Amino acid sequence: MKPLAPIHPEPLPPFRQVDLLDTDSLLTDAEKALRDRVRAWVEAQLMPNISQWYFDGVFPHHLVPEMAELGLLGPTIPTEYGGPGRSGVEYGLIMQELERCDSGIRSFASVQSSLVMYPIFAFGSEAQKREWLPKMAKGEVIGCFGLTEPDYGSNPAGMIVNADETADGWVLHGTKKWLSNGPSAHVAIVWAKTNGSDDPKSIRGFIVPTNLKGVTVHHVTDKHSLRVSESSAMTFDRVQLPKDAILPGSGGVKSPLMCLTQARYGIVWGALGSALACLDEALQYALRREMFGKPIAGTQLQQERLAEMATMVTNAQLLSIQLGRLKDRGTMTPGQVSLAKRHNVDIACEVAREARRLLGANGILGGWHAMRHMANLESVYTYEGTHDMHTLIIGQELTGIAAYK
Amino acid sequence: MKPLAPIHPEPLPPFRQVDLLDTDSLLTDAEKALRDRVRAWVEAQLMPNISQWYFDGVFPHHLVPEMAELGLLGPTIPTEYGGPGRSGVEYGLIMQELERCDSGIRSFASVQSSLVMYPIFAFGSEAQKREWLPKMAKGEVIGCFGLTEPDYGSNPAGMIVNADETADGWVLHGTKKWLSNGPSAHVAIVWAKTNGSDDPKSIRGFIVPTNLKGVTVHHVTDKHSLRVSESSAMTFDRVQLPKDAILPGSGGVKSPLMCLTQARYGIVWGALGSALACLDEALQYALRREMFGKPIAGTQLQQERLAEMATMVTNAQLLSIQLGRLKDRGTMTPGQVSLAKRHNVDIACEVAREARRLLGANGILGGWHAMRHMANLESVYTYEGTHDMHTLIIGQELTGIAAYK
Amino acid sequence: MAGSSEFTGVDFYDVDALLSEEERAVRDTVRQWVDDALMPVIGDCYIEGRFPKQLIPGMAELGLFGANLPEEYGCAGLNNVAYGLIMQELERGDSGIRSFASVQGALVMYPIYAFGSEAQKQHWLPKLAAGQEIGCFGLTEPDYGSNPGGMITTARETADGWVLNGTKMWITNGSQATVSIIWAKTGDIDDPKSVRGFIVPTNTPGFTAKDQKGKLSLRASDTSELHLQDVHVPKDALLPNSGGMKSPLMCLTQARYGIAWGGVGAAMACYDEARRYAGNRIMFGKPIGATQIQQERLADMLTEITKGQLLALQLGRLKDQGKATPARVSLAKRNNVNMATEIAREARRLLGGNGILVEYHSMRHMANLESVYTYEGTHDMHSLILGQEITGLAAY
Amino acid sequence: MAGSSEFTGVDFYDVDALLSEEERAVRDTVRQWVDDALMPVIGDCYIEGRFPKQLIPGMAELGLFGANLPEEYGCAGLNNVAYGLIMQELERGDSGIRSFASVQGALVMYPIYAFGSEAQKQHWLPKLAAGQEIGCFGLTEPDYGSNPGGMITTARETADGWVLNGTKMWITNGSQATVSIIWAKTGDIDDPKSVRGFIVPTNTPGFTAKDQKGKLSLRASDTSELHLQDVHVPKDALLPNSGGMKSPLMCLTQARYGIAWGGVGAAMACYDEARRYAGNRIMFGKPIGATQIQQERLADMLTEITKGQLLALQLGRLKDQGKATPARVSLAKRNNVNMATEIAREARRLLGGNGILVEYHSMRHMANLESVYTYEGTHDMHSLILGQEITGLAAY
Repeated sequence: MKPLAPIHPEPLPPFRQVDLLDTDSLLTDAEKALRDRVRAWVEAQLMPNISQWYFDGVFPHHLVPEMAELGLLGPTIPTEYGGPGRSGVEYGLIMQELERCDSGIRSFASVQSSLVMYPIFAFGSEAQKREWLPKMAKGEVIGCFGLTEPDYGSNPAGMIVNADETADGWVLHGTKKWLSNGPSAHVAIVWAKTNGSDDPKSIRGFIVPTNLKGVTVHHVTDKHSLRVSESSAMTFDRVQLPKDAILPGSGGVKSPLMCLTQARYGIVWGALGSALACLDEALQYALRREMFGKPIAGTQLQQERLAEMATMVTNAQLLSIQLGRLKDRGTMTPGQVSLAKRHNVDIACEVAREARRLLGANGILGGWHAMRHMANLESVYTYEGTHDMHTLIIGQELTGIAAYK
Repeated sequence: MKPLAPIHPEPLPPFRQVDLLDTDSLLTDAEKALRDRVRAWVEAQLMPNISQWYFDGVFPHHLVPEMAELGLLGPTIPTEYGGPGRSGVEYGLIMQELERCDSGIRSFASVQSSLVMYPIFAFGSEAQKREWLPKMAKGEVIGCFGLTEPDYGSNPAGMIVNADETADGWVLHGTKKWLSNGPSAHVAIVWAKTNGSDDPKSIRGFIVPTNLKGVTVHHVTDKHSLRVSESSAMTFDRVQLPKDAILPGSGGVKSPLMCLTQARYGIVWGALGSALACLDEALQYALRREMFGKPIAGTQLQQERLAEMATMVTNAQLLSIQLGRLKDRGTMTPGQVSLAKRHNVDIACEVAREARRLLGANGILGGWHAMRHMANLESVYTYEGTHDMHTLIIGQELTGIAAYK
Repeated sequence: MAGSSEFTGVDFYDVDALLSEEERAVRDTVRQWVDDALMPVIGDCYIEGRFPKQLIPGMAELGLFGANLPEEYGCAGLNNVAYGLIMQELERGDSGIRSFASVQGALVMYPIYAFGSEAQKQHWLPKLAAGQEIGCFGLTEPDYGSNPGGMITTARETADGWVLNGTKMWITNGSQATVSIIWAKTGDIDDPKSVRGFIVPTNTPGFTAKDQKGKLSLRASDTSELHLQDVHVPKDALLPNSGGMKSPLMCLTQARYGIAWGGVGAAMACYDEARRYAGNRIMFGKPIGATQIQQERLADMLTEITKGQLLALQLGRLKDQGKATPARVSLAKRNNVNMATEIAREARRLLGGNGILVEYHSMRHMANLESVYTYEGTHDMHSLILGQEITGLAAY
Repeated sequence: MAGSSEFTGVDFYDVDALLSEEERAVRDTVRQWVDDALMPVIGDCYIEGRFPKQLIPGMAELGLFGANLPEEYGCAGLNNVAYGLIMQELERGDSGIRSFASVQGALVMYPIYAFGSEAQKQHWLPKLAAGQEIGCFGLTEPDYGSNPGGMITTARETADGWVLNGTKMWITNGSQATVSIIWAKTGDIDDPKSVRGFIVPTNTPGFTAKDQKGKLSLRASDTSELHLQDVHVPKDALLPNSGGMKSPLMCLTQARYGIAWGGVGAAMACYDEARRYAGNRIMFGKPIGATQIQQERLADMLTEITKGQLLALQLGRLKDQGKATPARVSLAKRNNVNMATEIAREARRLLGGNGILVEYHSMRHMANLESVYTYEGTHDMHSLILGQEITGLAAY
């Protein structure tokens, strides 16, 4: 991809969070302090270069140590396993700030935290936890998550990847798709049906080092979206695994679904972050851009846009905090996560598109952020449960009837 | 209007509030108890007859004493003036339950509480408060609010009704429009410019008994909406008022606007109430209505409807509670009320229409409630600041520029 | 007051030039009649919940009933575009009036014309065209709305004719009709192929109709429930050429075609009212028509109406060529009615507080159109009919 | 893979029957060329951010440049409907390619044809039609987007010609153009009436063009910034019949007309891709096309495309009759581009995770159309142009 020539849009003031209903008053000082710390790092280290990285399609691996130092990897993992032991709300605020920059950056942290460290923490043996979690929290070991298969997206229970038990371990065979972080991952958490069964109950999780013989990673680069995040497919050609590669506590499709619930929770906050970024950019631009001799911020049509955006963002702020409180109280249900993921990503797509449009022709240039968010969010709209799947999960929650089968 | 013949739709179970994000956990036990008390009364006394009243275009005056006894009139007025001294959130929950039945019932309580008792409490002399508030809390005196004029709807500062000071009092002259409760009101709070001035700063409030010579009430009955609420216009033909008719603390257009902020706050909760009613009716109907041999609740299109409705309702629940907490903390701003009024009424209109549509042909029959709410909410969409005006108020809040002038 | 001035139509894309002189003449005649005869009374009729019976002779005189059926049977023998324009203009006045004409023409006269014997046509069509007989259409049943094939009304053959039993619901004109077209199963209750149509005079013993009261929509139109208890009819009550569900569905296609035009008419009425109001209503010292938000509203309305107009016209031309397939009719009914519900609501909102008063028309249209959105195939059913057409897969 | 199979068009309402044989033939020829020449390379061009220059001769050979201008000047002399169909088919491939043709034909050849001297026409039009010369259109300036009348580029008359100074932005084809049409004020800087057009070869001293890099949209099209510093041109560089802002606005009306058709083409490409994918993609044991939610998506797409098609066609017929007023063009540009942005997004979503891959086309269209939504008059500006037409009041 052509490198991005330096673009100098009228410089906008640093990010200011629109908070019309004073949702900050619902956060503790500690939570706000953590958020502001992450925000400052994002402003200093990510924002100046994110557009270039996006055009070049590269992930800033050199910043992983700093992310680890800030405690952005596995934030909710207890300190005894090298994690920072953060609350659900704090984890959410981290995701918000990362995605305020770019969904691909947030995806990296989501995968490492919710889809790799979480399953090891939740389903792993004590030995597995002690071996892997500290290194992962430090960012020394990067992981990826292998669940989706070419023909089984919204329906993971249909998976065909299989692992057969042998005298001295397991043999893993099959193909997984859409593994974020795959190209640079040292280890993959792979979900497979076991011993030739076709029963979803036979699904187990395995820790698979990517340097094993038979593991091939296919880097997917020609993307219109999430260009900062590394996507891949992985084939496992009769890969030999030791006995202790299996996550002993995992069992059935509900195990990977539990991981997805964690990841979706992070997306709820991340999508809010990108919406906040787009609203702020649009507002600051509207105040400075003059047409017909006055700032476009003074026209009814642009105020209608901004009012609609601000209202949607306010809804997302209140939803995220309430969901976080329920999570920390231990009562959060998957249906509640579905409602918030569906809503927040949906409104983020709207806010990004309207912001892009308010920015006019400048809105298509990489020096501005709204259109990058707009493109990224299309992936977020689809992954971790498509918008339509969440519609039907909420429908099932309300009616007790599954309409997706 | 033709009386409504008894309609017996498949009886639905009593109202159940959809609360997917456990917003009840944000309410105190006392708040929930009050809400449930009002809810029970509404179920017992209002729901069985509301459709008939709507078709006949009558307000159930005989229930006013019970409303007073329950503390539904002037809920936030301190006990020393005969009010129940409720909090803002409690006041909101009362409005939610009343409008869950009908916007016209809620309008009656809103006018009495926010537009009549509030200005007397906020701008009245000690004598005025002691004279009027207790009787109004008991429902012995019903009031109405005269601000809007035929040519000054969204722009009350332009009003032309005028009051001239004389040796022994005031002479009030002009025409007011859209006075809810007017036909049965004993007293009207009338806003007028004073002493021939055209300056909005000269606007003062007056307590005007409706039996005074020169006061004429025009009952407006041919309405497609709010048929349970009594609308009227009032003309004041050189009405003689005593010196103490003026509200001494009132001054400028900001005084009536303060009243509107109170009323809009109640609408925020009321609109949520009608949305809750429509969602519950649609959900219960969908579970019982069979087509092609299965309940329509099992089809994707209806689940999409229900999921969208439930999400919008959840947003409205969280907005209302947060706004109420800000009000009770004393930090609530008019812009915050505008955002919530605009959002909640807008989504209530959507929820009502989608519920009406899910109900199919039955949805147009008076025995069901969604379409009555749909028609009522069109008035709510427009009054107390139209949707478009609130759009521009939020726009001004965001940009600092007034685009409505 | 905005609503009062005369309606001059909406035509931003010179659609008039695509109409023949005769088509325009028919349209203008009906438009004038609506202004003169219907508009002065519709508000009261709506509030009082009664159909303006006194207008039936006038409508008959103009040839509005079954206007696209041949002159040899006493009908106007117009093409389908002219017929559509009649529906557009009637619904510009009120959906209930258009419904009356739709039922008489598309659901009563059409099936007699399409499935009846020559004797039946000679006997009934001229009287129905002249408004001497009023008809209704008995297909829908309480538990079989979107799925009429499931009907449980039966017709059993006897020595001297047929005996009908069952209940029909949502029957427009039901209580004032002198004759009804009843659809019933003549064979096994699970066999939709055994559905046949019958011409049943409403004064036949065992036939009762009662109005459905308490409607919040279509209040100027009668909606009834029909009960048939051992209703005996002679052999020649049967529509000989009717057979299977496709026969009543062919009638619905006729009616839906008219609705596609009617939606345009209702939308035009609301847009016209909103446009006039926006020009006259002064706020903050200038007409609200001078504000960006109201102009955006009006621009959207005009755009949607223009598209709906072109859609209806092309469908009409296709119909005259025998190419108006049911799926094509579904597309236009679904789009134009949905479009009209949006425009009616936005017009109501532009009218502000005055918009809830009966002297204005948009909110009446808004309420009426909710019925139109649901009847003759709900919006969702048409989504799935189109979906099936596109994908070849049934999802209902 | 869905994206790969051949495009067969979308025509649910038999619009083909409304086209002449010649119009259909032109459409089919361009459609074939797009499949053969453009589709195989567009994905890479888009990702690499380059315009497929190698296709220019082929386009010229087909007569796609200024196709609605007379044959005497080496053009195809087609009517405006055929011209619109060309734009539809080109944008079915990519908005950037259609933009290239729009600029060459509507913004460079048209003004020379409309405002140029006979000598200018004889000299330039054949070369431009043949693609030997590539043109660009210099109107927009950094601070004057929706308000071009505010331009500050000047043209001062001298003894032997004119001296131009100024900066132009968002210039499609700018960097590869051999000639440019520059609009500048010849009189007072506050006087839009003094705006005139000039033919300026891009190799004239003082003329520089630089590409705007880092676009997230229209990546297969060049967008440039033009700088004119004391650019001397001879007296005959002036377009003698140009005068005032209405001249460049007349050019924009030509371009917007083509865009109204282009939007339909982009929407058709996305719908076609989504429909094929829905039929092939199996989830929960059946094609996703069998689910209600996806059928609703497809039904909405087909409905909107059908209306956009009829809108563009009627506008084209009006244009051939000289009745395509700027406001009528605004309605179609605004509607059809907005419609296309919706359909591209919904198609992208129906494609699921695969929808973000370059091998599929919907997301490329989705990104491209955001530029089209904004250029040639933003969606909001067209709202206010229509609003003014309706109310007679200007709100911008």
